[in-house]
Amino acid sequence: MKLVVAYIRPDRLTAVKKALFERQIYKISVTNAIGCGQQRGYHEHYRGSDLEVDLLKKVRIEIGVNDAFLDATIGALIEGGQTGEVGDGIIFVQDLIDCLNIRTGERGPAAIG
Amino acid sequence: MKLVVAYIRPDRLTAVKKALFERQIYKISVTNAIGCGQQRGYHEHYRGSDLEVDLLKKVRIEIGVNDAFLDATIGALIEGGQTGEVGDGIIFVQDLIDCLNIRTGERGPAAIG
Amino acid sequence: MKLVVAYIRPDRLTAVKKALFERQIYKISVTNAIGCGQQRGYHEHYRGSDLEVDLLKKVRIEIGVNDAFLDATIGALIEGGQTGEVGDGIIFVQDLIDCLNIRTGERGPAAIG
Amino acid sequence: MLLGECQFLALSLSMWVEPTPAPMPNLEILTVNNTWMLVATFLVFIMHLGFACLEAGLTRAKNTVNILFKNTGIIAIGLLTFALCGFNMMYPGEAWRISGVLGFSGMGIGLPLNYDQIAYANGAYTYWTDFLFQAMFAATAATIVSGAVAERVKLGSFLLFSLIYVALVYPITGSWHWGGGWLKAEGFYDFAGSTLVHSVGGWAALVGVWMLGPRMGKYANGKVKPIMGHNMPLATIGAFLLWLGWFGFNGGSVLSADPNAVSFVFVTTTLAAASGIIGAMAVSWIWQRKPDLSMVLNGSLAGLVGITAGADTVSVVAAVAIGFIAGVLVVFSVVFLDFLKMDDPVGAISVHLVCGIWGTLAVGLFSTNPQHTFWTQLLGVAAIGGFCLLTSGTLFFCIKKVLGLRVSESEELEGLDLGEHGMEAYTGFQFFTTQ
Amino acid sequence: MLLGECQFLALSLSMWVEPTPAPMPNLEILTVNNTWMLVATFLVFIMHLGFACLEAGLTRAKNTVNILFKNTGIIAIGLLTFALCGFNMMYPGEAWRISGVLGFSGMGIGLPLNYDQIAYANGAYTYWTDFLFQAMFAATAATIVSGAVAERVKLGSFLLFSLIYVALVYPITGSWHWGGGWLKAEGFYDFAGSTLVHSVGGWAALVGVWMLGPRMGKYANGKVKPIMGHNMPLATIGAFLLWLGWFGFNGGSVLSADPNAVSFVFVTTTLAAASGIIGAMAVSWIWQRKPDLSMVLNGSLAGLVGITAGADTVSVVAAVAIGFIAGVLVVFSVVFLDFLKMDDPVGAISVHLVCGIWGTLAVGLFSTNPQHTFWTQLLGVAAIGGFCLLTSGTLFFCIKKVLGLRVSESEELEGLDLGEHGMEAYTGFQFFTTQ
Amino acid sequence: MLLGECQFLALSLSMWVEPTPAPMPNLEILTVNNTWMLVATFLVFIMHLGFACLEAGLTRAKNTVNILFKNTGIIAIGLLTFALCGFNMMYPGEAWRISGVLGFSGMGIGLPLNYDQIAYANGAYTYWTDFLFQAMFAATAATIVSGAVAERVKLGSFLLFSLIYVALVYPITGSWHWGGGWLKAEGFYDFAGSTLVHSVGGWAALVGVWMLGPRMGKYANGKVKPIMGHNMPLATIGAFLLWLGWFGFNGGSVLSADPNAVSFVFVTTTLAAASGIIGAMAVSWIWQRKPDLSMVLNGSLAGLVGITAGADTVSVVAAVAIGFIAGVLVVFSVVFLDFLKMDDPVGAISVHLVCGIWGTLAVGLFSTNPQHTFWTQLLGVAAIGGFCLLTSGTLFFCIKKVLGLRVSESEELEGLDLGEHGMEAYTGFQFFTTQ
Ligand SMILES: Nc1ncnc2c1ncn2[C@@H]1O[C@H](COP(=O)(O)OP(=O)(O)O)[C@@H](O)[C@H]1O
Ligand SMILES: Nc1ncnc2c1ncn2[C@@H]1O[C@H](COP(=O)(O)OP(=O)(O)O)[C@@H](O)[C@H]1O
Ligand SMILES: Nc1ncnc2c1ncn2[C@@H]1O[C@H](COP(=O)(O)OP(=O)(O)O)[C@@H](O)[C@H]1O
Repeated sequence: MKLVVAYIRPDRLTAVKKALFERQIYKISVTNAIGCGQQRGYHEHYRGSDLEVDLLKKVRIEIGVNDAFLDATIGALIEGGQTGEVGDGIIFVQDLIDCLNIRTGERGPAAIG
Repeated sequence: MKLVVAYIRPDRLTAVKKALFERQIYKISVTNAIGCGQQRGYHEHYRGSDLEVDLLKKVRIEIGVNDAFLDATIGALIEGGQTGEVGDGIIFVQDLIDCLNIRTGERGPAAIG
Repeated sequence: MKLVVAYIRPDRLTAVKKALFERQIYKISVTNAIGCGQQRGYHEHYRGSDLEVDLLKKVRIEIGVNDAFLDATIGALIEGGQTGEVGDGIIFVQDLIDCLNIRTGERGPAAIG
Repeated sequence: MLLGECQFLALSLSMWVEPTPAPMPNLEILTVNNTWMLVATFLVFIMHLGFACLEAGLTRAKNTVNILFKNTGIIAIGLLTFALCGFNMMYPGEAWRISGVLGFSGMGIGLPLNYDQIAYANGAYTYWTDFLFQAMFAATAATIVSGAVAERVKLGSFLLFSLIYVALVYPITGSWHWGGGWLKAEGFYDFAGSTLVHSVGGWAALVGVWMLGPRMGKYANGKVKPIMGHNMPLATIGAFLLWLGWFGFNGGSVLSADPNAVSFVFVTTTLAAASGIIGAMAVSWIWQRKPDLSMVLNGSLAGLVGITAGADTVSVVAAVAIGFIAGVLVVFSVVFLDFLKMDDPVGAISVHLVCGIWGTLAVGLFSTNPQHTFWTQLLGVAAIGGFCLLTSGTLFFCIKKVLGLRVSESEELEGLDLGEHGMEAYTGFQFFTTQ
Repeated sequence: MLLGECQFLALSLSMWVEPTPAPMPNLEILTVNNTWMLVATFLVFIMHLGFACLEAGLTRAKNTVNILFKNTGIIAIGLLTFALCGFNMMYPGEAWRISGVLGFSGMGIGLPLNYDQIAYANGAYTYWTDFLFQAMFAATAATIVSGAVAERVKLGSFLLFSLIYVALVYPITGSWHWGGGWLKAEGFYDFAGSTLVHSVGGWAALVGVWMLGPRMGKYANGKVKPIMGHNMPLATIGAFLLWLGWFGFNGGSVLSADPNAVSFVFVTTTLAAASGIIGAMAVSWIWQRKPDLSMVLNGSLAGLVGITAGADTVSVVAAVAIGFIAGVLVVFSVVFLDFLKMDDPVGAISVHLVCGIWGTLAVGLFSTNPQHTFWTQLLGVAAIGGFCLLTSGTLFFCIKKVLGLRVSESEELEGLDLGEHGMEAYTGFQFFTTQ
Repeated sequence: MLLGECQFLALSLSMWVEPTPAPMPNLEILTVNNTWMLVATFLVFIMHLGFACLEAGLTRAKNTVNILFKNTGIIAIGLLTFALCGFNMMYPGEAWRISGVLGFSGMGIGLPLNYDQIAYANGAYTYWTDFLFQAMFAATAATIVSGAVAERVKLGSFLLFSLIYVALVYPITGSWHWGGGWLKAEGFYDFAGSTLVHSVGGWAALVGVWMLGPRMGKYANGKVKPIMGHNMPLATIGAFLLWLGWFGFNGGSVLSADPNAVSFVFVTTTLAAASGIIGAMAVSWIWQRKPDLSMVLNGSLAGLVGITAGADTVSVVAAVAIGFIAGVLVVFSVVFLDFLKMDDPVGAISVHLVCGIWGTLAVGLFSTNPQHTFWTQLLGVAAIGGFCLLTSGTLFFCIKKVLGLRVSESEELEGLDLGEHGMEAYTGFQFFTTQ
């Protein structure tokens, strides 16, 4: 089992969700984030002074998948999230040594099946 | 050491905290999240149109524990988080290869003890 | 590759960012969090009653780094985040088995280089 | 002059509060009187926005749409039912069905026969002004209940309750005093409605809170767990708009633009609000160690409700005292109601009922008019209290049996905005929704 | 009296709406009339805050600064251009260039020669009051457009459009009726501006929405994807402040403090707003199953726009009917415009244009004055509609060619607050910015 | 008429601003005058809500409860101390202790002996109106300081400062001009308080800001790091409510309902606000490349403060110019103060002090009354400035020594809402609290 974490542009979330659903990956979790990478920030102006904002709004997606679904998940994230402009984001893949469905108590691959 | 990540219902947070505290697990971190799983979303209505909301509000808990505490942690999460209704959430367990207390600089198991 | 997750005080974020940038670590992601550890909470007062707030505001930083940068990253987090008072936070280090730049499709160490 | 003299002087004011219109009212005086009454009318109108903001601000974000909706609905219901029947029940003129107790002069509004705009109210206001000013008052009474039962009452059930309460109960008790009924004959005095408006709403709030029970999680293991309001600027806007509206509520209750009378009422009203703030601030700061904004806002309203019954008949010093005591009372009352596990999210019972009673009794204690006595005031409080308890109890009980009063547990958890309206108040904002 | 009688009585009111000032106006009557007109002026002023709040509340947080900025800018532009030229075009007096169609009596404002404050308007108001009350109206017309084109229009382009529209188009159409021009001569009647203010704004809103196209993501795959407003309390504050302002908008349009006339207008205005709420609530609850707060707020405004043309000439019962129908209309109109893929984020077209037309025609149907006919009303609607479509179409077209109308896709995505102003409305708050 | 003529005409207006009451004031004229003054009173009242909203909106969410609390407390303190002693110090009548400099006619308020409501102010207002209108002004002066010292001042220390400042300093300087003291004798003119109210508050703000030092993180490494306000809709509501209140602030300062005078003041006030917006918009858009909403809001207030001293004595064109220059000034002043590392979160010094001085001097430049000279105006500015600097400096210094002025660093970091009140303004909302 793998835990896939991706940072994407907020406005690509709908497309990513669609791409995931098309590949039968329905279970995902999403959080709000800000980040900086190669993308340059922008300036805010307030009362005569400038403020450089270098942490831009991103969305963090976390998906626990069985190994068989890993490629599909990554594919969906890229399909939905790619615009080709700086700032598209990153995907991290980690090992998941165990997982548990809180309602049913199922353990392991079945819990995220 | 393990890193336990759980997604639970927002309104179960108090119960989960209580269950954890009873097992002497006091160090936790919580973030806001939205997610979808087996639980169906709901519809919002606005100015004559419907919007399907399929990402529901969840709370993400992250706990770094020593291996001896892993079962207690999972037990607490299930005790506090389970309602038996669809939407209770999931627990992910990952390996933690190192950890550090920023204030004291303690490393490894001591840092989360 | 490693995934470093740190919880720090919100008001240390600027210092941490600066310390990271000085070490040429430019790619980071940040989320809002609340947490409890050794730090005691505080009381809120509202309409004649007290409420104990034991989850304090923290900021969660997530950084994917190549192994060579791990120590620099940890060093920066400690340099920027340490105040010496209870509540400074914690650093978790995990293995990262793969990573991908969504825009370029680059894989592995190059994606976070 | 010295403070001592000042009371003496203020006492001597009781003279001019007796209406002293020019012997023959003319078009000029009617026009200015009427203009003032219309200004007072729009000031009372804006109190509804005040209530909406205060109630929304002091409750949770997940129930905000519901509260705003209720307040918008109630004003529409209040105005239309008052046009349909309320006005003619409250001011039946000669048309009493049971003398001094129940009157009704027919459905709908329209000019009386042989209407002469100057003669209608002796040059004080026109028929239409008369109706509209009173209609705005009527809607207020129902709105008071809304805050107390917030975050758990079913929308339909609440609107139904309000409709009947404002259409029937408010006009009936109103007719007893302002409509020239039996309480008037008894010598009871309630200048602008500490009892007739605020307590009438407050009693229903009390019954509603009792029938509904507290919000989930408010009282756990014998302890009070405060449920914080979600938007303090909104609550503050609400309290200030209510204060603004009170200039019309009390100032308009002079029922003319009589210069001394209206301006004196402005002074007593304002100073009572100010000292209500100081009273609540003192108690909250000293007793509870932390100065609580929500209490201070309640304090200003407490002072205003307190002075409402006697704004034209008490001295300036008495007004300050009444307001201060009301401000103190409201804090203790909030704590005491929590002790009784009566969960009133916005303090409506403490502000409108407790301080409404206090203000009405205070007329008996402080009035410069010797005809006002404590016992008649108490009689009025008790009579109207009894009637309101009875009617609102019956009403809530019947609605509970037929439609149910309270939303389901899961709806309460996810919030009434999604449950009743399928909408959120702050789309896009992130919340911690653990409560 | 019974409901039946009431209509009869209300019908008989048409008498007193004819101005019946005292034969020789004196300083007293001027002073009170003028005071009322000034009160009406500040009430209309506060409508601009109402618009700002309503529009900001019903759109997304990322465009809030932009909307607030536009509304602040427009009132300044509206007032200054009206002082510079608008007033003298709208009320040219004898200075018609094309008789009854286009007049202009010179730049700037200043007292007429031989000015006598009592004689100026027969004791109703002074020159300065006259100017300012009308100036506040002028600014309103431009503000209406702002909400409809929100979240995608370029700031500079919009301000330029508003400047020209309020400086030229509004005064010209205004002069046709209120300035004593040809529509007045035709017998067209628009008491306070259902057509002259609200539709004039509404037509430009229609053209703007059509030229700009919908916001990104509003209509996807042939389905309407609602884009939720971000702050319902703000929207509610906006709607209530608009209602408050309407007491001045309609009440001031009596153009004196005439007691019966002003108070009757208050009653029709208030009851129409209330029944507009009920109308919108009924449709939204029954038809759409969930009672929608934003619709109910629109409903109150719909009722207000609807009654504006005939507030002084229809009976109370007719006012309630006009308001109710407007409330129903507004909901259907919002849905219908979405069906046409006309994306109006705040419902400005439905409220101001659709109900403005309805209100104007309703005068032909319900007026107690037999001289008002449906066909003259229709003529006025059509003439002004045609002129507004033509001028706003030309204007928007030219601006589109020269400056561009719409912000870039990426600016629309990140929000106009950052794009146009480099600022955020809610710094520190966390949002989900997926939309 | 042409723009040139217009100035000529406006110049000729200086005649009628001389009070021209009917020879024998009667009850009618008293009633309408008094009604207007009461309307003005509630308008000035609502300015306090305006200040609360503006200040809260332009600062951070973590200090919002504190700001709202301060503003609620100040109005109570201001009103009560003015009743206790301020009114009798500011308007000592004959009771000067040091002729023209310090007067006091006793504690408390109450009707003067042989009070006759018509004779009291020659038919302009009653005793009670007189008191309350002035009391609302008094509270305003203290409120101005609140915004400038926000986000770091200790609650108790600030309230203590306000109490003394409003109880003693404001009435003393006020007595010099409005109370008939020495500045009046010198020919100094300040119609509604550019200096007497706004600068009096502004000087104290200056001293407060200087003594407190900037907020943590505002000036780092020689650069200005803007600390964004958290709620722009709230700030906009505040600015518009202040503008609304100004109709009463300036319009009421005519001290009667004199039709020409009040309406002329309305026009100058409104147009100055509008051109203040344009001035600030122009500078902010051209110079700073991005049109800044907070500057434009400040611009409207700048125009209003600027016109306050001469609203009744300058021509319409001059009013527009004064407002425009004020709007330009305010932007430069904000930037200049930041250059001096004087940290004024809401721009109170720039708006109230800088534009207050400008407005007062502008009377010397633009007044149509030849008796107003630049040098007397400067004298007034200097005299009052000196006195305010001295007294507020002493006061702040003493309070600093005894109680401390500034909260601890850790309290500033976590916010004064938690530190002083143990409360949050927006419970449940999620914030990024890195600043
Ligand atoms: N090494 C990393 N660690 C943590 N977050 C990262 C890392 N690299 C990228 N991110 C996240 O991805 C977002 C986009 O990265 P960026 O480098 O701007 O995109 P791109 O690779 O398309 O140029 C960042 O804002 C950040 O949130
Ligand atoms: N495989 C997964 N990856 C990421 N998040 C998940 C996964 N499975 C569940 N979740 C999280 O758990 C929440 C509840 O899941 P759900 O399937 O609805 O619960 P249940 O298993 O009780 O039916 C989801 O909203 C989501 O946030
Ligand atoms: N074992 C842990 N698991 C998850 N989060 C932790 C853990 N330990 C610390 N944290 C996070 O770090 C924050 C600070 O921890 P705390 O123990 O108060 O700091 P310190 O070690 O400096 O006393 C906590 O609020 C929590 O968010």
